[in-house]
Amino acid sequence: MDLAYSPEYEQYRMEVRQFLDANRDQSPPPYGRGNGDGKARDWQKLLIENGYAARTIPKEYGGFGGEPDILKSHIIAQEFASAGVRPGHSGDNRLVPTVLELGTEDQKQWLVPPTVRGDMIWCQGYSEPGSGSDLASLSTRAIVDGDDFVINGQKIWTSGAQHADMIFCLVRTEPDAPKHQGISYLVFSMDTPGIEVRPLVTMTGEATFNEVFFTDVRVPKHQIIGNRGEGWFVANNTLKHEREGLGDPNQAENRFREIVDLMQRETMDSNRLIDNPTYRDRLLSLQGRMLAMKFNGMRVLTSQIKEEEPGLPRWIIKLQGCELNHQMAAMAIDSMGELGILYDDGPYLRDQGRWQQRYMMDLGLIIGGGTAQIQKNMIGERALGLPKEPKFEKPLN
Amino acid sequence: MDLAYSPEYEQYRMEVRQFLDANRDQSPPPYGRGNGDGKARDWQKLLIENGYAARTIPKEYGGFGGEPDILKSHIIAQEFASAGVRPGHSGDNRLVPTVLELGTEDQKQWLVPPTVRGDMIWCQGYSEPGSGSDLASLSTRAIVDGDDFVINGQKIWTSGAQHADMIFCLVRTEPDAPKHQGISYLVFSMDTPGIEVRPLVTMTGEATFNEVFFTDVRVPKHQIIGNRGEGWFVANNTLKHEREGLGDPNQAENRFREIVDLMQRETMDSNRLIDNPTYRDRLLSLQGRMLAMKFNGMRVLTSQIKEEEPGLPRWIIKLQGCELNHQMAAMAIDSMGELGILYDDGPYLRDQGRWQQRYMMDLGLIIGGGTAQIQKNMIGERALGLPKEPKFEKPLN
Amino acid sequence: MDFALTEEQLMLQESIGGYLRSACPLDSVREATEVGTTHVPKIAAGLAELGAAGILIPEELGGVGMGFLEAALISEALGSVIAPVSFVASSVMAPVALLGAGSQDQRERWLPRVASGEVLIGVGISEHIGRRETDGIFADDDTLTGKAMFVLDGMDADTLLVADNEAQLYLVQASDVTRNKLKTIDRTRSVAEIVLDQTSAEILPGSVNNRKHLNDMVNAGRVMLAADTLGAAGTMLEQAIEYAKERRQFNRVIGSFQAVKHMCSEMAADLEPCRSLVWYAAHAIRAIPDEATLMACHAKAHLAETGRFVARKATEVHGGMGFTDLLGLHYWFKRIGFDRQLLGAPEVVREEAAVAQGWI
Amino acid sequence: MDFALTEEQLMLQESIGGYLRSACPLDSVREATEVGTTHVPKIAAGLAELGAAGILIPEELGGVGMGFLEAALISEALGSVIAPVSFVASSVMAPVALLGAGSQDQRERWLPRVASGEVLIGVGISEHIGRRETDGIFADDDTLTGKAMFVLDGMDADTLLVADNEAQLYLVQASDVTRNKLKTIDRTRSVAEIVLDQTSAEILPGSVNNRKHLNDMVNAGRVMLAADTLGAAGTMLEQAIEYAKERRQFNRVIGSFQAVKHMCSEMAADLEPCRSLVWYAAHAIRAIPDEATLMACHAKAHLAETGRFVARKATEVHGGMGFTDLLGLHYWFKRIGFDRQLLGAPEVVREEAAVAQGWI
Repeated sequence: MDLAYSPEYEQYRMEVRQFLDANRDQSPPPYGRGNGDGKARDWQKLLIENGYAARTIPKEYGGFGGEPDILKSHIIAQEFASAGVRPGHSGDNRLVPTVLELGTEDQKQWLVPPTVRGDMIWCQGYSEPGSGSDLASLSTRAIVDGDDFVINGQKIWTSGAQHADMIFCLVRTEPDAPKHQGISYLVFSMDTPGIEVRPLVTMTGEATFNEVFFTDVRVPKHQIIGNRGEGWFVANNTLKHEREGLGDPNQAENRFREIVDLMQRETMDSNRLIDNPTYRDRLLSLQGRMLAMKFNGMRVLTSQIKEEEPGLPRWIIKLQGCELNHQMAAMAIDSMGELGILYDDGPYLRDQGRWQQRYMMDLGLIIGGGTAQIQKNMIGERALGLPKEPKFEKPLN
Repeated sequence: MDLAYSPEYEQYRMEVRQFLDANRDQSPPPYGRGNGDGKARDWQKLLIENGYAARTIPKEYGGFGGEPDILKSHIIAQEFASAGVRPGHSGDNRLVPTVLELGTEDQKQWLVPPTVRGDMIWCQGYSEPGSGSDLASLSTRAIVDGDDFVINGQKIWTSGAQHADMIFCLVRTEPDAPKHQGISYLVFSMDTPGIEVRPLVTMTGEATFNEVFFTDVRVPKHQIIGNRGEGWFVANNTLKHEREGLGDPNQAENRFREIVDLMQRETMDSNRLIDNPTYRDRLLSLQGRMLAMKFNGMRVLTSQIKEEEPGLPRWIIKLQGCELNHQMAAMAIDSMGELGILYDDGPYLRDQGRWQQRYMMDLGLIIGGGTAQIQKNMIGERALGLPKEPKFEKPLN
Repeated sequence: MDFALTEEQLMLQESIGGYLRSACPLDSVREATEVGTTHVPKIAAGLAELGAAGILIPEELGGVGMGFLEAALISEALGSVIAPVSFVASSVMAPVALLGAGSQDQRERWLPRVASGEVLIGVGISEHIGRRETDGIFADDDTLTGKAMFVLDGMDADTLLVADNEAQLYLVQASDVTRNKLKTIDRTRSVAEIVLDQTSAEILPGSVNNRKHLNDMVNAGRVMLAADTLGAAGTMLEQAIEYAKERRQFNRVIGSFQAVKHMCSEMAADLEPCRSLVWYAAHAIRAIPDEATLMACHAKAHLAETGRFVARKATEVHGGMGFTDLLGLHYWFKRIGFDRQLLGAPEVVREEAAVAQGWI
Repeated sequence: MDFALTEEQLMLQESIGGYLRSACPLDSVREATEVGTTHVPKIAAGLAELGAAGILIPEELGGVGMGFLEAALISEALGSVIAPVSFVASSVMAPVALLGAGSQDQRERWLPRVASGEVLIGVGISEHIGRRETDGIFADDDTLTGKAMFVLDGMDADTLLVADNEAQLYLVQASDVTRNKLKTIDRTRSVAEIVLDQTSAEILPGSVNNRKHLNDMVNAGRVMLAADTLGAAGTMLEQAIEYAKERRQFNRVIGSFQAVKHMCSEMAADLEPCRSLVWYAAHAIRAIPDEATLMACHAKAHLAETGRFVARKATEVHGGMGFTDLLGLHYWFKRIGFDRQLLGAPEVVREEAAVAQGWI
């Protein structure tokens, strides 16, 4: 066990810091989407040139063309976060790896460079109202008509659909095949006629997601990634990438600091909330869990650096991390008493109403991206080797 | 809502108290089994004569022959408990109702009067090592040979087998029938040759249960209750009676009083445990749950008095009551710190080590008599109307 | 010994419940919250006609003269449909104060109008449960100065009932104070901050140097919030069960999966005893006054905990749909969240329960 | 940046684990506990040979001079097989005290014999974590008078390390004190009450007016108990998974039921991050001293909570068999229960974590 970074990486960290010191004036605001006025495009370009964005994407497709180095990626993420500077991106971390791995040369040339530049924004068309946990049962259909697929159906949980230029989408092209084998993976423009995007308001009151309706949407046959009927397997890569982000222990640690700050700042009957022993004990229980998840994350990172499969420590991150975040939000709300119900805006709102927002959003994350129940199935079956539930040939009940 | 008792019942309560005042000298020690030196037999006889034991069992079978009156039964139980006097019994509350309902006249005459007197002690032979939750899969076999059944197999969880005179037992008599239809309900003496009783030590260190082995045990054919192959349905009555006792809210209330007493008595760093706000808050959470279960019990009692089906409030008693007891024991142990690990005997043992004993015993009850998982299945399916899991024709996995 | 509702109570429950189910479907809740109404006059009028507004007010003062258990049944029914109407403050807490501490004149002046629904009284006493910032009200002659936060039913009220720093109770006219709406997660309820500046106020004479009436009011309010949560959680559980019976995944209705079934069973097992606790706590307010505070605390705290559990698990059973606005499940989720924090979050209320039984 | 065990640590883990799996099967634990042995000489000798007894003791004093992470790996291995041998007090806490506060002479006198397994040192400092009854030890010249309860590894020790009321540390001879065995749920461990009456004692000079060494000892002991629980809970989880794969009910192996599968997944998901917490806490003792107390508290408290959860759920997965003595699962259950309470139950330890970060 050695928690220090080797001189090579300490040196690299210094370089990142120097870069940030020298160039932070040119960075766009920390959050935002797309290239806006061009400042974001220039920033992304600068980051790619310096190897701080699209690090491992080959040069010929617009990336930096570096060797994979998890520790460098980690250092970049840490330094950009602690400097409060908007990080670069690698295009879309679900779409780009998939196209690079399974796309044709034409597709790579067409899709990857503009995506990496930030000029081509993507949304994901996987989930459907009738197929939540059971994604493979999706029913949006694409029928071949001449040189086109013609798509009819509906997607849901499509975040960013209203801003996206393109969609990567699972559709059923072989209705008679077994359900995992009749799916294809198509990419097409969101400007294609027949697409309607309707915002999907969630319990937080925001429309983070959308429903997307397809009516006779025509997509040229060559806009398929991988073979017909193999879309399920093409998509599995993408799903893997998506899940990793949820339950991030760094996020939990930041939130923990915020809650401690809140409880040291806020008073009730002139006592700081943290001076209430019952709240304090609960806060400390959460700290114990947060630390365990933090160190577990360091263990996973170490495995990844060594190119080992992290196994169980990685499988559990989403389940445990989302739950921990939810519990922290619950604790913050409780300790604030009546102040904890305030929302939207107002003079007494604490921390911009974040805790209520998170309490709901985290519940959404516990449910989304594979519900907690599905996560527990996966941990049991894949990590612990417990048998699957027996399958049924015919619909029952 | 009227929590008072009507004058008729208040009068009845006074009678019970007067009886206890006048006769408590004659009662045997509060706990114990069997008739021992005869004091217990005389006591039971006196109680039956006065309608305080075997109240609703017909006179011709040795009972008092009273009409069912749940409130009277409740008053009797309360008064005996608060006087600390050993209550009477109705024989065996699983066996006697079964025989009275489904036995022949000969069987009733043979079995009920001595059981009610306390001269015939029973144990139950249902569970087997291979059939825990799935009781109907039991494999102890009885083959007909002349006028006898010949039994081979093994039972487990047989409490009191070492002291019992008789056993009521489920055995498979029709091996080719569907599993619920091949079982018969037999009664026989524990002195029958071929029975071996081995104590089954549990985690508490005590042998509350036994394993019972049958090797060519011969039981006359007429010692069957109900028809051949209908034993499963005969036994269901018994199971219902058994489950009701678990999770009793009066017990939870008594234990709660004990834990409050402990925490007011015991100190750490010169402060009473109840003065530790974290423990106190946890204690209060348990009190809220205990009270909810107590009042739920009053609601169930009211339904029973009115001869209405209590439904959900009754279904949940075992699941919630056993869990509550377990949590109270956990809280007591925690608050005692190091003292909480003491066991068996010794000068510093608090409350005779009851809390550790209960912590384990209550876990056993959560598991036994239908595990918590099976309880949740039953609540979901029977009380909430959710569909059963689909069945499989063939063994899988 | 009869721990059950009487025929009369069952009829009340049925009439209020039946009315609300037809008068207050989810669509009308949506409509009301979208325009920002927290007290829909039409629904309120129907409830007043059924006696809800004057449930505790004696018949000679225009009410129906029933008890707290009946009030709790109404509160539960309101929570079931997440009705956007004032009730807890105006129809329960304020009448408790006026009946207990008001003069004959005050009762006659206010209570008939409360019972008829003509007047709504908001209640602002949160600083007596936990004081924040600089709130607190001070009396000087016949005027009050200071600030009350989290005034329940505060934006819709004509009249406000507040407590000074010595727990003495006063009525002030809403038009005489500065009143700011506080936006909360629950758009079916209104809470306000009010600022008093030498505002003329009418003291309830029985409350002079007597904290009892404030306590009685808080006890009653807590039981009503507990009952509201009971109703809201009951509806969430019902919806979860219905959804589990209908929604199919992996070729089966999801209710046949043990994980989903057990979530439903756990909700039911936790929630069902709560009904008895709420009944008892409501009954105890008048019938067993020695236990009133303890039981009100436990009902409030335990329903808050169980409500949170049910709100979460019922949402989970619905999967992603539970997280959207489409089914509207979040209205119940948020109402339960609101009930949890108002008049004392669980830890605060449990500590009061410790005091009530002499532990500290 | 390498948050993992080194090759050397993996080898140690394998050698100790391999030895214990063969030297200490459940049958030998049963046998030992039935005759009342809490320190089986044969097992202890094998461990001492592998360096366990002198894990922290420098090579020049006869030990192997490794660190706390190595010690934690040994403790975990001991918990895995619920080994009936002294370790936490004699091989970790006492050497910490002697190395930190002992004179050169004391170190040379005691540590080589500890490393070889010739001497066992019990540690009695529980009154500094929470004082009960009339315990507490007072110094007068070179003697000590008073009582220490819950002396760890107390009945098997030749020598005892105790603290006076000012946290100064002393060695006394076991033969000079009255010693009573305290019976606990965990028969694989020994704790004793000792009574001193002007008993001659040898002070560790570095501990004079210096509480640091007591704290260091407690930190190290807590991490070791956390590691022990990690090992014991890990075994319970493994056993539950194995059982779930083999046991059939309703024509299926029970591990294919969601309820059982999810219990296993929840155990694994809760327990796996604990391993990293224990590693970090052990590493921090020497490498990040500023965090040592905080991390030791969290490791102790969090493992206690997770251990309890796993102990319960693993037993539930086994159904009735888990409740019997037949599979012996309860030995692990009880060891986890013991670890939870010793050197501070979770609430107590968490409060110390609050102090350690300046919250109170």
